Amino acid sequence: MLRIAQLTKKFGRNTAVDAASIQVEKPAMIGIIGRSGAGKSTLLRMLNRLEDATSGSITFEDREITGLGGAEKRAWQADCAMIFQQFNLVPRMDVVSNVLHGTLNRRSTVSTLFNLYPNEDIHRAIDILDRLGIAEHAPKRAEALSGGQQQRVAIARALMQDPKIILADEPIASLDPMNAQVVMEALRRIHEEDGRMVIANLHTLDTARRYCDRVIGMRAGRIVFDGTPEQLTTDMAREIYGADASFSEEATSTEIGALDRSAKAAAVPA
Amino acid sequence: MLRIAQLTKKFGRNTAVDAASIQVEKPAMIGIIGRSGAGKSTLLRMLNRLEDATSGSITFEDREITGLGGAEKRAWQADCAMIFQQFNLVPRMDVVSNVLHGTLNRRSTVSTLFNLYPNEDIHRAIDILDRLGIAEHAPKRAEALSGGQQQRVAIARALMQDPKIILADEPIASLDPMNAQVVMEALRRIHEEDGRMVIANLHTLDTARRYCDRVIGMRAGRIVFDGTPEQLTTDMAREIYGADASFSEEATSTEIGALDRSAKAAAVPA
Amino acid sequence: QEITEFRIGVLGGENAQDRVQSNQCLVDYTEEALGVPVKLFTPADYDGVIQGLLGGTIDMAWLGASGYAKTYLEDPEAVEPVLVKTNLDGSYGYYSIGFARKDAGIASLEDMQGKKFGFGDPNSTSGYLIPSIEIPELTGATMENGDYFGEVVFTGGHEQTIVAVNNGDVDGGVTWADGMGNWEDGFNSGALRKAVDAGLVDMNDLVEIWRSKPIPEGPVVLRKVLPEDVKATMIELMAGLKEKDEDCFYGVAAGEALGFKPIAHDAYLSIIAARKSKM
Amino acid sequence: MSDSAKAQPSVNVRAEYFAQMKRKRLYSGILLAIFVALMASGFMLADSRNAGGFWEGLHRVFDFPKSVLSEAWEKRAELPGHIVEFFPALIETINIAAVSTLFGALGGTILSMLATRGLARWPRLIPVFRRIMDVMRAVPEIVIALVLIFVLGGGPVPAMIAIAFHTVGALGKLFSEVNENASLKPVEGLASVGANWTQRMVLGVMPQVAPNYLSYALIRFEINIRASAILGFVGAGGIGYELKNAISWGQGRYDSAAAIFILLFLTIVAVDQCSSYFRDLLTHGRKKGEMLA
Amino acid sequence: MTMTAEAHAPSLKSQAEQIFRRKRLLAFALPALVLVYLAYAFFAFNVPALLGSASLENGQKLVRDTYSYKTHVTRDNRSGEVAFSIEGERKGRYPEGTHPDWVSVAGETTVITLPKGHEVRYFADHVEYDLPGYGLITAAPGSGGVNATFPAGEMPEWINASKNRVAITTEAGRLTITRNRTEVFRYSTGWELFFFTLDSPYHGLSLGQIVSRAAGGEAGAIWHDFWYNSMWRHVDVAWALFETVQMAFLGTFGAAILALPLAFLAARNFTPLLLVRQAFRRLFDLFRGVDALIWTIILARAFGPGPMTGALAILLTDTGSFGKLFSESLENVDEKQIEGIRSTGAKPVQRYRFGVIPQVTPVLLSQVLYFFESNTRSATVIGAITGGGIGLMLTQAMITQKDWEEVSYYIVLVILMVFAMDSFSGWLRRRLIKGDEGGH
Ligand SMILES: Nc1ncnc2c1ncn2[C@@H]1O[C@H](COP(=O)(O)OP(=O)(O)OP(=O)(O)O)[C@@H](O)[C@H]1O
Ligand SMILES: Nc1ncnc2c1ncn2[C@@H]1O[C@H](COP(=O)(O)OP(=O)(O)OP(=O)(O)O)[C@@H](O)[C@H]1O
Ligand SMILES: [Mg+2]
Ligand SMILES: [Mg+2]
Repeated sequence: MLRIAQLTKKFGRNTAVDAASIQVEKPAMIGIIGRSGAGKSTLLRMLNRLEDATSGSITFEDREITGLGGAEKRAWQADCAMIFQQFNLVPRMDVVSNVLHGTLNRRSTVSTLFNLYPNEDIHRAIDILDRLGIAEHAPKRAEALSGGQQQRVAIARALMQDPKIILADEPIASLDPMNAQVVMEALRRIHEEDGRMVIANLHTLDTARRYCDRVIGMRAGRIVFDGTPEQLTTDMAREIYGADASFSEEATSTEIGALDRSAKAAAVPA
Repeated sequence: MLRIAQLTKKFGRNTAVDAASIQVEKPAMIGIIGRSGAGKSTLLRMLNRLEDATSGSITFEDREITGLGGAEKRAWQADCAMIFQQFNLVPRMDVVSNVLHGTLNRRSTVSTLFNLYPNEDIHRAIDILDRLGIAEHAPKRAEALSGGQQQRVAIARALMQDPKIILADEPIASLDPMNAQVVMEALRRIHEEDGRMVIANLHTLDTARRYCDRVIGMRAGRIVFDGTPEQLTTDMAREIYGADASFSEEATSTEIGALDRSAKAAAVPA
Repeated sequence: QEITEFRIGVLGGENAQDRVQSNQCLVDYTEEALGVPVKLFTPADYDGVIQGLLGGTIDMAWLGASGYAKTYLEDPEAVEPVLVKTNLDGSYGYYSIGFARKDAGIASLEDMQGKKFGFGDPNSTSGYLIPSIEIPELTGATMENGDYFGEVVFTGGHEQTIVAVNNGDVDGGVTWADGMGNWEDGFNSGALRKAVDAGLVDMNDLVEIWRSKPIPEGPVVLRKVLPEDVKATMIELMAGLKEKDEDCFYGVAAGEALGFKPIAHDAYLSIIAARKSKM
Repeated sequence: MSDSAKAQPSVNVRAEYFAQMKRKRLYSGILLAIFVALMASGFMLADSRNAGGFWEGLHRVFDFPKSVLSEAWEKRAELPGHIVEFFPALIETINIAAVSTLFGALGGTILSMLATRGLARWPRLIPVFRRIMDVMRAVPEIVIALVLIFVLGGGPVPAMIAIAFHTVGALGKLFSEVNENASLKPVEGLASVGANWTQRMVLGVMPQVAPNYLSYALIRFEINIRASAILGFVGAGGIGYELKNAISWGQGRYDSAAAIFILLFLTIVAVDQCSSYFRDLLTHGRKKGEMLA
Repeated sequence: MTMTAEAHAPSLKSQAEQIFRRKRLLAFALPALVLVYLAYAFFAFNVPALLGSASLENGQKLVRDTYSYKTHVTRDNRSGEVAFSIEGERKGRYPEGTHPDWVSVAGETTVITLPKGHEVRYFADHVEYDLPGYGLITAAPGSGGVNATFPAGEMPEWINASKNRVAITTEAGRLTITRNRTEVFRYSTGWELFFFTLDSPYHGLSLGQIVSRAAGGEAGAIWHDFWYNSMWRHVDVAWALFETVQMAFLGTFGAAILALPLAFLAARNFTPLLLVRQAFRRLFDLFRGVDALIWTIILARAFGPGPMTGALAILLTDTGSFGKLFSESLENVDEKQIEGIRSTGAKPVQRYRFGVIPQVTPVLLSQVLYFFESNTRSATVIGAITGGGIGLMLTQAMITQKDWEEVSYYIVLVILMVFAMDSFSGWLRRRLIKGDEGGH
């Protein structure tokens, strides 16, 4: 259903994404890993059309995505929700309004400017917040919430879009391990229960292993690995992260279990 | 030479310094310790006449200080340099100008207003900076220097006053351990080489022990200890700091050595 | 006593720049005659010149009759009238002309009842003082808003009145003219003539609805405290200007005229009385 | 400390410092000299080009206020009547300022969004919109007002349009400075759901910048009241028109003039105080506001 | 997810609906309030009447006049003399015996060629206007009237004829005939005589010729003829521009110099005496509240018209503004620096000089420069009232309502001037505040 072919993005002379090709036939939960600057964010932003590709193509359900413009582009964006590392909510607005922003593309501009959202949308927003376990924060301002809660609001906004794909750009990078787990589990559940495709940039190997059906590894803009989590050996990981022999998987971990482990590991030698 | 008798300062109903009496017969390096709010700063500020005493007297070389006013008061301030925790330099002016501010009392107002200092003053300022090891920063703006360097500029300004007493109000409280050591050593050297009296408020016991000939302990405005560092037992320190049994000397330390020690101490039990 | 400089004020009615230029020759002659630097000032309105005379910052000016009256009433010792411009026929009067747009169906003052009426500058004789006294005599009502006219406004000056009437912003207004020559030319001289010459209005579109009794031309005044010899020199210079330099005279007098001839305070008593009645 | 240590490094330092000091003294000396020369010669030139000199005029400064006040005092019984009489004109002046501030703020908001990097609808046109704002800011209100008086006739509308025009430029510049400090994250968040430009601006940017906008608009309102009074002076209605007529008639109407002075002064002071109170509330009281919300 | 959450969802929903009802109300109420106010203003300003009377024609005339000029060909019907002058002004008059090249003179007959094939002919006893596509109009002005005859048919609206006056306005030009005078206006594009007037030997020369003449030693004369051009008076305009900037400069910086010491007296931390402080604050309010406009009127009596009066008016108003701003900045100074200076035994003046001035300079300077820039604009307006600077020229040129090309010339200059001051003060601000000189 999603077909990315030879997708390339250049910033000046710097090639952020270099002829990336990915094919996805049925909704899956896909993790993209790679070190900082590998081009993960750029790839996702091109998928959502926040960034224009330099060359290559994206096809979704036999529709060319890269060439869309204006209203069609925005319609595609509505179909393809995006979740950001920094949540990118409107901090001074309340949580429900933030979730309702997921419907902006469907509603007329004037009605959204005057907060004329239909009641069923408001109800659905609350239901989604409820599903993510943060319904009681609905009337608060987004900025009053903790990071994990804000990220769940962002997921709620994404769900509100009723999207075919959910893109998540390092959704847990600014969260503490506890919140990270809640957010990743929410994403997994959405994938499983609603059958939506989820593509998440992750900067830790074990998260990708634990939650994803398929892992894509990027290095310097190129896709260097594409397979199941099981196929992802430590050697492969070293290759992706360009790390030397001292590479330790735990060093990149944010899992609570892993932390406990590493804390113990650090404590013992002292 | 310096005689403080029943010196008291009240702020409203709050007595900051309560009938403090100190006698110093010959130039010494004196440390005043005590917890926050004990009245250390107020005592020093009264000595420099930045603050007026409520009652009591200060006599220096048989001259009554508390009653001085106008030009005489300023002349005394010139004789009694003060160093502050926050350096209190003029950040937008260059280092040498800041040092030259030490001569303001001696020079005519008009010439100083136009930054017209005699050349020998400028030479002396650079010599003093050289002595403190920061001559190469002479042309820079004060704000461009690190904290430790700024504090040495402040000391240079104090030396420029050619004072009989140097008062230092927590001179190392805003500095990292490395810089703290440099600054304390500079003060000690000034005391030893020039034979000037130095009175320093210090918030750590070990610094006082290490650099001072005499330690005065204050608590709630009263002087509760006055003796040599050797006489300052841990019990005495507990009394000064009003600390309970869990009081640990290292907790107040900024010495590099002490830090190493405490780091090790923390590491071992893990 | 001596003077160190001599300052001439010139009233509005023309571009500041044009005023400076038409009077530049006068400045040169004065400089030559008095032997001191001469400065020319072109304040924005009548009041600017009057304030200058009162404050002693302007030594000579050619005022309107009402302006002279104002100056006199504020400080009788400030200035004295010395000369007046005489028309080619030897008279020294002009008229306040009430006019309106023809297509508005207004042909007389009666038609103006309930309509909007425009004065010029409050210090103008023909643009305010005289009509504000003579028109109520005809209408038997005051010039208050709503009494006879629906609304009475100040447009700010003769030029503005003409444009306002022509545009229909006000239904009728007053301005000055020498009353000679033909209506269709906008008379021989005056504000209407200037507007016609500039192509701003077409006299076919306008009608005269009222005309005042002759109004004495405003005097050239000198500050009273000036030394006598300075005053004498200036009077002589102005009076002889036409013989001395025809072109210069045309510029200073703002048009064709017979010349400047002496006048005294008494000629303005009626205007002063009129102005006083408005206070 | 030791003699040898003392000699070496400080020689260079000294030379360097003296050189720098000389340079600085020279620069600040030149700067000061230029400034003083400009001030002094400017003063003398202005003095000589003025009709009355500064020193001769100084003792007459109170002449005019004195004649106004003495007449107003004589006719003090009529003052309240005059104040009532001129109140509608004052209302007109305030209306001109208020309407033009409203339009100016609206236009300024749109232009500033179009001219801010990251928000602009057409990023390539940013310099164009900036120039437009600069030009709008540069044209003095009086110019536009007089042109419009010619076309539209006298009255409040030309003044309103003129002031609004200028306000668009002035507020646009200030607003775009505010915009530059706004976080782009919410905007990007909205872009990712397919929101169009208007929605991004109104829902993503406005909540962040509104308090600052409001604060600037209040200052502008204050300035615009003055501007509309001045424009009245050249024929655009309102209190300035009444003032000009009273003042230029002179003696006999100084009591009206005094009443207008009082009205204008009180209004300006009142608006000034109100606006600084509200601005304080907006900038400092924001924290409190957040907690309440 | 859980049962309990499910249970309280309905109440949350109604709560959310309520929130949105409130938000909608607010979202509508605010614009509605504004709209109601604007509607009120619409009628208070009497906009409908205004729209009715707005004269688009005036607008067009104005716009056209900004880039074009007219040459008058005037015949005195009594003496028979024909004169040519640009804009009908004496200083734009063609010297005796010369005329524009689109006119031919042969004895009593003058033929004026207008664009689009129109032609006007003055004869000894009558005038003809040959209008292609309409016909021939003839008129014999005399003491009995204009006596015009028009081609048969209805009179077009561009002819305004009465017994004594006929005015014909076409796109090619304009003809008016009265008993006394016959006059043709021919419009041409450009700012007439912008460089040289007709009496200058350099009029009509090309740039190349001028340059070569200048190189030949006539540069001074050329410059003189241009600079003292009697039509445009470039020298006076330059002076006026200069005067305007000068008013802003003297006013702003004079105010800054005055306000600085006074601000100390109004700052809480430098003047503990409440009475003194309040007195100065009220004084500042007074200076600010009495607008520059009113100051101008008051001062004009004492100092007469001219730039000094304008500068003083700006100075007084800004002393009020600066006093307030400066004292606010002074209240925010960092006490530590002052205390540092004080502890050395420095005298009070020295304390201010080294403890206060270096920290406030950048803030104050940027405020002053900001005012300087905006005062350049205000000075234009003040000049219009006090009688000085470009403002006076501009308003006078506008009020007399001819010479719109001069108006546009002045407007362009004013905008350029404000622009220049804007960039200059911005540049200075960056230089002084970033540069090292700030501390001195
Ligand atoms: N807007 C941009 N302009 C110029 N270069 C960019 C831009 N965005 C990204 N880049 C560059 O493109 C490359 C890939 O960046 P990208 O953000 O996609 O990496 P990433 O894998 O998401 O890294 P991180 O883990 O740090 O987010 C980097 O070299 C980056 O500097
Ligand atoms: N200017 C002042 N006005 C009112 N109270 C003051 C003032 N300065 C100090 N005090 C009070 O006097 C008491 C002593 O303060 P002081 O600053 O001398 O203590 P300190 O020993 O220097 O403490 P620290 O270690 O925090 O600097 C404190 O209770 C303080 O709150
Ligand atoms: Mg990234
Ligand atoms: Mg302290």
